[in-house]
This record gives sequence, structure tokens and C-alpha cells, in this order.
Amino acid sequence: MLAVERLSRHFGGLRALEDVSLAVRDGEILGLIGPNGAGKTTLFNVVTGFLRPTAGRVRFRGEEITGWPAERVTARGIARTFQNIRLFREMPAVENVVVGEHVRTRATLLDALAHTRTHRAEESAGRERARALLALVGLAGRETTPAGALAYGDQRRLEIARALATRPALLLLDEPAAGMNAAETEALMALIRRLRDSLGLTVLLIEHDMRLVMGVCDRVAVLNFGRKIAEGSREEVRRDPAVIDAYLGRRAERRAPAAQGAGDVVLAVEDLRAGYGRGDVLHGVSLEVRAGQIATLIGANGAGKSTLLRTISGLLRPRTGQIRLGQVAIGGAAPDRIVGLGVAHVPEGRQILARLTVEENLRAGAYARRDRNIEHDLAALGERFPVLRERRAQPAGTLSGGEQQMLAIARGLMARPRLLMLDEPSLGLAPQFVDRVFEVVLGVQAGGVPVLLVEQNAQRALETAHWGYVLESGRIATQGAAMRLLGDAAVQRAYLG
Amino acid sequence: MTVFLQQLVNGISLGSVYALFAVGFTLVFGVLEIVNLAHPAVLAVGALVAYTLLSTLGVGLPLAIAGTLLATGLLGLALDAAAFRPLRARRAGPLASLITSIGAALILVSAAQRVWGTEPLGYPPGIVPLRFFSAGGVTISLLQIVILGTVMVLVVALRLLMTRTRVGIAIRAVAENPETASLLGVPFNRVVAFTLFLTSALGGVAGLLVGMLFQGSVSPFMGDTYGLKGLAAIILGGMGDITGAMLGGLAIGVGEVMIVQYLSSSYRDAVAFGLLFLVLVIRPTGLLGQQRSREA
Amino acid sequence: MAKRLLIPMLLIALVAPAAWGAAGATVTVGLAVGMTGDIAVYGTPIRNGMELAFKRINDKGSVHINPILEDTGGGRDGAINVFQKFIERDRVAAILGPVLSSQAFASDPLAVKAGVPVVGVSNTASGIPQIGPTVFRVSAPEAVQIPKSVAVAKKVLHLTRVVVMYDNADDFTISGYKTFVDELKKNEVQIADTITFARGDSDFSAQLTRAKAANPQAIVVSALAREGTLLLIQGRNLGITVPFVGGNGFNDTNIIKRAGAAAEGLIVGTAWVPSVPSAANLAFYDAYRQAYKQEPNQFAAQAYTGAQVVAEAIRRAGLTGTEPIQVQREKIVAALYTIKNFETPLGRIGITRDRDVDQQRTYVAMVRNGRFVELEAP
Amino acid sequence: MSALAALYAGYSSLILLAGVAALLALSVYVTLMAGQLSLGNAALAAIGGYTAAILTRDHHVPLWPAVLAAAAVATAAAVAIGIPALRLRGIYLALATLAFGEVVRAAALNLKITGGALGLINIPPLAGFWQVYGALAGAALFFYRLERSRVGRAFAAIREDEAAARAMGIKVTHYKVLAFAIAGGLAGVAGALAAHFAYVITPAQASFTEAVNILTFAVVGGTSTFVGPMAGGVLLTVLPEALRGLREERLLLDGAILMAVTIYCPNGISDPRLWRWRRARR
Repeated sequence: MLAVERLSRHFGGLRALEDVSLAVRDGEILGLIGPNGAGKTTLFNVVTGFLRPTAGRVRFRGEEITGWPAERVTARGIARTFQNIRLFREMPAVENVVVGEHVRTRATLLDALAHTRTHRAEESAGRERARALLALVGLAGRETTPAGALAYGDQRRLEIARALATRPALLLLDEPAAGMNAAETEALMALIRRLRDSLGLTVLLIEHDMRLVMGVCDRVAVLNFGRKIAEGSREEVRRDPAVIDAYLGRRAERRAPAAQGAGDVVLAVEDLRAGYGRGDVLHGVSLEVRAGQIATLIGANGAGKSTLLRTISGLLRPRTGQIRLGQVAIGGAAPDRIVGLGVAHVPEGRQILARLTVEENLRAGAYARRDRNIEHDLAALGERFPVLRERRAQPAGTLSGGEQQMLAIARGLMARPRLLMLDEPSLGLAPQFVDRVFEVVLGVQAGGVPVLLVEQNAQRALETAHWGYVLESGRIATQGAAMRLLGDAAVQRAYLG
Repeated sequence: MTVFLQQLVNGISLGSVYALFAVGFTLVFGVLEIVNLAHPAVLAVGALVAYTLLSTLGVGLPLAIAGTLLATGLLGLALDAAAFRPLRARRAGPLASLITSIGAALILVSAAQRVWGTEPLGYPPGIVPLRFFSAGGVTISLLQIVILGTVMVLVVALRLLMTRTRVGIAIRAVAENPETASLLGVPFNRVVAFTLFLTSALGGVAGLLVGMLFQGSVSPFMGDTYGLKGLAAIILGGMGDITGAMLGGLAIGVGEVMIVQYLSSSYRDAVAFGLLFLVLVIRPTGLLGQQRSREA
Repeated sequence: MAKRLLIPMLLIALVAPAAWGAAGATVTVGLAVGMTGDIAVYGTPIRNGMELAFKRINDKGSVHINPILEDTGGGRDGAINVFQKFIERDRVAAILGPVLSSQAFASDPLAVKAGVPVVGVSNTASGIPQIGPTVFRVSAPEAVQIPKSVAVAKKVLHLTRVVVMYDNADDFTISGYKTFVDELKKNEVQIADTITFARGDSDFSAQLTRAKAANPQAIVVSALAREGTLLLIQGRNLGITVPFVGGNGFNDTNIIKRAGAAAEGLIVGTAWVPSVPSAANLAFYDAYRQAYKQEPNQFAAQAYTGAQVVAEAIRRAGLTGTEPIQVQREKIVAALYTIKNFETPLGRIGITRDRDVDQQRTYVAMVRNGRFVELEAP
Repeated sequence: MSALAALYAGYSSLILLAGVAALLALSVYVTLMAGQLSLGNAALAAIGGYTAAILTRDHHVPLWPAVLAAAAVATAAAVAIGIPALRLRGIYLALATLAFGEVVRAAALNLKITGGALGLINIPPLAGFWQVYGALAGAALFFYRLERSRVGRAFAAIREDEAAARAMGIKVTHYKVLAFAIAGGLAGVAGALAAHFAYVITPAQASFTEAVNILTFAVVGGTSTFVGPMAGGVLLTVLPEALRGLREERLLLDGAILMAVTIYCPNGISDPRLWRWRRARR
């Protein structure tokens, strides 16, 4: 059905895809997994014509479609959904689906104006089909709701219905279960099976929720750092050590000296609810970080880890619940105030200011401060991160991924925070940099600043931290001493299902 | 040859006036990614305030400049509070703020009409340093030099402000990524307000200078023609780029006078904007600009 | 929410005319003048001139006229709206205005259709009275004035070679330019170069440099007051020493006020100078300065004249305001034709058979020590 | 009836202007439908106006053929500026179209055939209530159908998310140009009709101010359905007349209303929620 041959895609220095070959067989459900930044979505984008490959070819039903524009690929029979839902938010649900029928309909502007039979026929038939598809994905009764107003899970399903409307032979699903609760995921699995069995579709899906992957996929392919590291049946893949490493992270060479952090509470979160649009992402989360402690928050993608951090740092307003820094209630305060009070948030994907120089990034980090010691701290960080000192005059955008992560952390420290929150610091980094990142984290804690660490590399995170929280679809599933959690099966489950 | 040189001088001096406008546009666009069409009006108000200070109250030039800076600066704050901040709160698109800035411009101009009337005004002769230097038939006035100098100093000063100072870095942080900036403790609204204070204050003084350069041209509408050319300049120079704005302004100024001299005075604007259109089509982000991160 | 405040206003606008319409036994005259936007530079003196005239006339008491003032703005749409309002809702007997010729071409046809007399006081483009049988004007097209100024200037300055500059964004200055060219040709003065600029410009150094490069004996300019002032100043600054010969737009004492020394030696042809030797002018001049604390200019004088002419027509038609409106309108039209050799600030004028002004005497003035003084050919 | 007739007699030109304003607003709206912001529509209208005026005045062509010709010419011009639109986004596109407008204005100012600054005068008065509102009704029907058609949905999809639209197989470039073409046609018709009840057309028709006015009609009216731009056009044309009482403050009020509407009713005055809210308060 689909054959990807020695595909590479580079962004500047970053090799998002490197020499990947993959075959999707007729009528199968193939799972594509791998840690964030492994290149899964890039592969989708190349196949569907949103990106041109740097090298390699894509064939669909024997026909070479390499470098075709997206609309042409769709017309030929490949449909996709997006990782970050891209619905037409203002339109009613049913309209979204009808738009999907665009390539399968012919009515021109003139038809519409003259209100010809073609037009009327297509319109009525189109709506019928759209309703049917909505019913199929379980959205019957929601036809007239604006897409943007639907709950998160419903939006994911609507995107599938919209993709189906293009009458594809091959369906590409990008993290269809992200943000869904267990029940919804079950339903989704059933749906995917039905698509294959009754509609005869071939499905290629990216997913982090292993219950789903292991539940529906005939075969699984694994990407890591842009390369395919495994392909085969669920069982083969599950047992493959390379895969387990990629997910849970390799054991560290040397165990980190974890000073017991049992000081008084620095950050306390109580029964926090928050989310975007209609639905909540966090359903009453409580956790705390103590002085001298590294607390880590782990869990599958879409579990709500980043949302939690964003709520703490004020980017997102809590709906209910308490957030206290020391004795001060900071829930719902403006981000810049919260930073001023001493919470530094190093966001996912680093978010360094590419057009500013390294030094300017650091100075920006010190914005909330008024004291005289900024220069001193700059020098100190220069000692700690020699790379940054060397590169201080060049635009931060020119740094490598690892260096950028260092900069992001250093920038956070420039605020002299009482608490440092790190979101996926090792994301997409080469192994040697991953080690470096965790060293730095330990260094920070040693320097007396408690850390709240969100990590996908659970193994390393738990090895480094004193206390761990496992977040599962917006709720704390388990918590405990990091050491204990390391052995816990719940953790395995959360990641590999 | 003399003619060419004289025209070059004319072009540069005209260009530096455009540049004065353009810098204001480009600063606001750089931070908010909106085109502030009220800027020309602010500039006119500046010139008129200066007129009142110089003619009616008869204060000296330095005091007048200070007064204008303050007055238009505050106007800038008001502008932000009334026209832009409510939209930011709602995360409205650039189109909305374009419209509100037009509304603000209407209000400012008509208010100015009520206060200062519509008759073009001129600063009292004594104020303006009327000195001329001639060399080989080429005449240049002290004022032209002053204005060109001002523009250059302004650009250097702004670049320093943007790279060396706490607030400057904050402004650029906001310009590149408001969310990250706020995570670093940068108060978005305050930074934006400061930017508008700054640009409007500068705009006011620009108005004063233009009013001195073109004696008897001070009126609520004086900004109109230069507004469009200022926009042209920042497109040419790449939106948001300060140096680009200056170069763009100079380029357009020189271009225009050369068209007048060697092509046809009637088609000056046609040619100028025609070229502009082409530039945009060939190089969508201007001659000097590079694709902006948040755009598209 | 905006809507809630609009609807009442709309209602007011719809109802109000009825109230205005009932203005007792006086003849209603509409004054269509642009007073908002940059057009106000001309609109203000014109309004002043008209209102002053009617005030004095009503005081005299031989006729009773109720002038209604409406703002047309600077565009044609505004003019159209005002004319329609005058004709259909206020049911005026006659209209004075509008300010710009381009507006007149848009609005006057409405009046023609309704048989309402229109008297233009500032429309100088050719073809205005030809719009229709009820369109008159008292503003002498520059065609009447420029020949004289060119002839005189030629004699005084011994002109053989000039540069012509004009504002090609304004019909008033363009018609002036055309006449200049014709007359210069007639007088065998060579035109070394023709350079344009646009209404609203502030920087003329490029054009002036080019003009200077053609080294003429004089620079003939057709421009409006604002641009004229800037031209004079910048010309002198660029070291241009030859005299400027200006069109009608230069005929404005404000130019002298603002251009100061740079205005010295400027020669303008004009329908009016402060020194017009007529009782009417003296009266007007003093009354205006008294009423508005400033020098009148040509626009004010012509507006005053226009008002005077309309009032005179009403008097000759013997209207009281009680007659049916159509009758009033017809009689005024008829009476306007009868105006001949009539004493005004512009001197003695009359209305020709094709409804244009017949101004016996136009003037050539030169700026000497800060005043317009009449210039006589040697 | 006679009352109506009298009302029309007293306001016909205003009513006609309102109709044209609505047409122009629609011409901006159609590009906005496809997520394209154009400031060139005034120029397009001017092009249409000049074309039609020349035909009817100098070559005695009847109104409708002339209007069609005007639409055709304006459409051609619109496509010419629509092509670059494929490379430009948001504010850049707006500025490019603005530049186009200035070129047209400057050209009209200097060309013989357009009559220079005075423009074309003595244009035969061929457009009245039925012509203008006939055209407007036609346009309304056009949009009513368009918005409920495959093409209209394609526009909306592009406006909301270009990438997703492409993923649905929509030929984005094709539809963007189409939107510009329709805009050109409408503007052309509007300009042509305006010229035939204003008796004159001047370069000012292509000015930046005009362009901004037209955009304002659409935005103040609201751009969620075609009703908004029409309402906006009518309202903002009648407004100055309604505010005539407060002569000097007119511009000031215009400005204030622009700001108020943009800030307080983001979806324009045609936003149904606004009206529900009002009834609720009664």
C-alpha cells in the first residue's frame, strides 16, 4: 500500500529523519511509536506532502508520490489527522466533515449559484454521509456544535471523521488517543478496528498510549532520533531492549547521590483542576515539592504534565484548587508576578529566544530581579556552562539542541528562583547530552534550589529524583519515593501498557 | 552634476523625514505585529503642541522639545490603553487593532482640528535656525543636516536601547515570544505600553522637526502623506527592523526626487508604489527583512 | 451596543428637517460649504463671507433670508447629500456652493433636475455653468484673470523664458495651469520646463531644484495657498532669486503672513485685492475684519459677493417666502439673469447670458513690503 | 406610500450610496472569507467606475453592458493582485494591495482618459434605486448561495486553517485567486453604479482613505456572514448623515464608534449574540 524508501529529512543541522524505510501492507494497522522528537510526525508530514524529503522516495499503491503537494496526495487517497488538533474551529462539526468531502465532489461555483441538480444532489448526499460518519465515530447529536466547542476527545474523533470524508485508502492518525480517558481510548480502539474490518481501510498510527498500540496494531515500528530502531509484531517490539531503553531511558553509568530532601514545603498544589476550552485536562491534582528536593512528574503523553506546570507558572488559570509557594497563594496570578515570587519555569521545547544572543537570553532571565548581583551570576553561570560563555555573543538560535537546553536552564536560574520547574529537559537530546542535563539538575538541587522535573525518560528521572509522581490522564495515579517507583509495575504500564 | 548632487541632498533630507515616520511604525510592529495607523496623527499633534509651546507660550526650543516629548509620550500611553490593550486582552487579530488605530487617528485629527484649526501654521521665524551651506551650487540647510543627524543618532540610540538595556531586551523578548517572555517575568502590558510611550514621544519630536523643515506646513493633516511613505519605508526595510526602516526611508526619498528629476514629476508616486508592490511580490519580507518567527 | 445609540440619532436626522423647514415668512437659502477636513482652509473664509453678507442684508431689512449652513466635507458624496437635503427636505429657494469644482459636478445636476438655482462662489473649473440652466457662478474662472497677469508680468519683467509648476492633484490649479500655458504661448514666452507636484505635499525641493536648473527668468506657479506658501519659502531657501508669478490660489494674505520675506516680489492675478476701490469693498473689508478679527481673502470676498447676488435676485423677484417653493426658485433664476453692473467687493460685476460672471475688472497684485499692492503695466 | 416616496425623495442619494457601500463591503468580505485582507478594493471600484463611465458617456453604451465590462476589467485587475497574494500573508498582503491602490490613484490622476484630477464629469445618470438595489439583491443571493456551497466551505476552511484545508485536498492557491476575482467583479459593479448616480468619478475614489472606509464597513458590520458587511456598509454611510447635527464632532464620533465596535462587539454589529443580549435587557 505505502512504501517509504530510505527517507531522510533534515532541518538545518537536525536530522529529524535519517534513512528510514517502512512498508505499510494492504489492510493492516501499523503502529509507529517512539519518544518525542523521534521524527514520527515528520514522517507523516513527508508522506502527506507537507514537507519535501531531503532524500528518499515515497510510493503509494506503486505510484511514486514523492514531493507531491498535500492536496494532490489527499486526492490520491491518503488522509491524516494532526497531533495538535487542526479542526475548523468556528464551523459546526458536520460542516467540518462536509469540507472533508471536497475532493470527492465536483460542484463548481456556477453550480452553486444556479443551484443545479449536481449541487443540490451533492449537498444533500454530502450531509447524509457526514451525519453517518459522525455517527460512526460516536458524535451523533453533536452535528451543529462548533468544532472548537467540543470536548478534547470529541475533537479527536471529529478529526478522524473529517479525514474519512476524503474517502481514503490509507489513514494516518497522529496520536489519536492523546488526552483521552481510558473509556474513550477503549471506544477509539474499537473504532479503529472497525475502520479496518468493515471499511477495509489501511491504518498507520502514531501513538504514545501503549494500551492502544498493543491493543489494535498488527505490527509496530519504532523510531528513535530519526532512525528506525525496530519493526515487528507487538510482542517482538515490547521485548526489544532497544525499545525499552528508548522509552524508559538507559540506566545511568553512576547512580546520583540523592540527598534526602525532607525540608519544609516549597510548593504545594491542592486539588487542582485546569484545562483548555471546554474539557478539563487536570482532574484534581495534588502534589508538593519540599526544600532541597528533586520531585519528578512522569506519565504518558497527554496525561497533563505540561498543563500542570503551565498552571503553576500562571500561563493557565486554575479552575479550582490551591497553589501555594511557601505561604503565598499564587493560584491565578500573572506569570510575571509568579516569576517575581521565585518560580522559574523552563518550558517544553526550551523556548529560547532565537533572535536574541545567548547573553541577552540570560539577562532576560534576570528581568524580574532588581539586585546588583546580576553580573556576578552571569559570571558564575559562565563558569558552570563554559559553552554558553564562549557563545555568549551569538544568536541563541544558532546553538545546538543540547546547548539550547543548557541555555534554557541557565536562563531559568538567572531569576534566582526558589523553585525550578523543568519540562522534558532531555527531550530529543542525544544520549551524552541527556547525561549532562541530569548532572545539571542534580547540580541545581545541590545549589539549594528544589526542582520539579517533568520527564518522559522515566528511568533517569526516577534515578535522579527523591520523590516521584505518576500522572495518568489528569490524575495522580501513584506517588512515592523515587527508588520505590523505579520497580513499580504501574510505571511500566503507564508507558508500555 | 550639480543638479544631481543637489537632488541627492534633497532626496536624503526627504528620506530622513520618511525615516522618522518609519522608525515609529517599525518599533510598534516589531513588538505587537500591528500597523499603528494612528502614528501619523500623533506626529501631527506633536508638531501642533510644539507650535503652541513655541508661538503661543513663547518658550525656548529645548523646553518645547521636552514638552512635546512628554505630551505625545502620554498620548501614546492613552493610545495603548484605549485602542490596543483591550484587544490584547481578547487576543484579537492584527486586523482589529488596525481598525482601532484608524479610529484613534480619526479622533486625534478631528480633536486637533478643534484645538488648532485647519489653517497650516508656521513656527515663529526666530526659532528655526535658518542657516544654509552652499558648495558648488549645492545648497543644504542646517536643518536638513540636523534632521539627518537626528535620524542616525536615533537609530543608533534605539539599537543600543534594544541590545544593552534591561527594558530593551525585554521588548525584544516580548516581540519574539510573549509567552516565554512572561515566563521570564517580563510584564507584557507594561513593556508594550512603554514601547508606545517611546514611539509616540519620538513621533511627536519628529513632527516638530518636520514642522521646522517645512515652515508653514504644521496642520492636523501633515502626517497623512508621510504616513503612507513611512509604511512603504518599513516594507522596503523589512517590518520591525530599525536600521531597515531608516534605509528604506532614505531609499524612497532619493528614489522619489530622482524620478522627479529624470523621469516625470507626475508619476512620482505611481513609480514609488509600483516598485514597492514589486518588492513585496519578489521578496515578501522586504529588501532587508528576514522571515519573522511568529509570522505565517 | 453602538447600534443602541445610533437608532435614536437616525430618527432625529429623519424628523429634524420638518422642524427646520418651518422657518416662517423668509426665503430659505442653503449654504453648502466644506468645513471638516483639509477643505476647511477654504470653507472657513467662504462660510464667513456668506454669513457676514446675509447678516448685513437682513439687518438692512429690504429682504428676509434664512440661510441654512451644511457641511459637505471635501468629497463629492457629502456634497450630493447636502444638496439633496436642501432641495427635498429644507426646500430651499437657492443654494450657494459647493466649494470644489469636482463637488459641483457631482451635486449641481441634482439642483438642475429640481430647478433650484445654484450660485458657485469658488468653482473656477471650465464647464461649471454648462452643468445646467440653473447653475450660476460669481467666481471668475482664472481664464479671466490670468491673461492680464501674464501680460503685465511680461511687460514688467521682460519675460522670454519661464518654468511652469502646477499642482496636478487639484482641478482648480489644473485649470489655472492650462490658462497660463495658453497665455504664455500667446505672449510668446518660452516654457523651459513643466513640473508638477501634488496637493498635500510638503517638500518641493526636488521640483524646485529641477526648475532652478532650467534657469528661467520667472517661475509661473498654479497652486493652492498651502502648497504655494511652502513653494515660496523652499524656493528662496534653495537660492532661487527669480520672481514667482502665481495663480489665483496665491491670492491670500496668509501667504504673506507665513512666507514672510520669501513672498516679496510675488505677482498674482486675482479677482480681488484688499485695495479694490469700491464702497462695497471698503464696507466688506472693514465689516469682515471687525467680525472675524482677521484679513479677508479672495474666497471670503467671492463668497460675500455670491450671497449679495442671491439676495439681490430675491429682492428683484420681490419674494416674501410665502410663495410656493417652485415659484420662488423660478423667479430667482430669472432674476439672476437680470443682474448687471452690480456693486460688490469684487467691483462691478454682472451675470452673462450663459450664467457665468462678467467681472469688468480683474487685478494684478505684487507683494511689496508685506502687502498686496496693485501692479500696473508701465 | 406617498410618505415613503417623500422619504426616498429626501434621501435617495444617501440610500443609493448606502447600497453601493454595502456592495463594496461585500467585495472586501469575499477575500476575508478566504482569509485574505485586501486594501485594494477602492482602487478596483475606481477602475470599474472609470471603465463604465467612459463606455456610457463617450460611447453611449447602455448601463448594464457597461457595468459588465467594468466588472470584467476590475476582475482582471483583481486577479493581477491576487497572484502575489499567494506569496503574501496578513499585513504584508494588506500593504501590497494598498500600494496597488496608490498606483491606480496616481495613474488616474495623470492619465488623459481618466480626466486627471477633475476626473470624468457629466456621466449620464443611469443608476437609480432599482439598478443599485437590484445589484445588491443579486450579490446577496450570490453570497447566500456561495456560503452554502462547496466553494464557500473551501474559503472558510482556508480562512480557518490553511494546512488543514490542504490536508482536505483543497487547492488553496486556486481558491485564493478565485476570491480575489469575485472581489474584483463586485467592486467593479459597485464602482460603475456609483459613477452613474454621482455623475462624476475622481481619483479620490482610489484613495487610501476610501480603501480603509470599505474595510471598516466590513469589520464594523461583522465578517461571520454576508449580512454583516451589508449592515456595516449601510450603517456607516447613514451614520454621518445621522450625526449631521453635531457637525464638527462628526469625524470624532466616527472614530469613537469604530473603536467601540471593534472592541466591544468583535463580531461586528450584525453579531446575533448582540441582539439576543439586547432583547434580554428589554
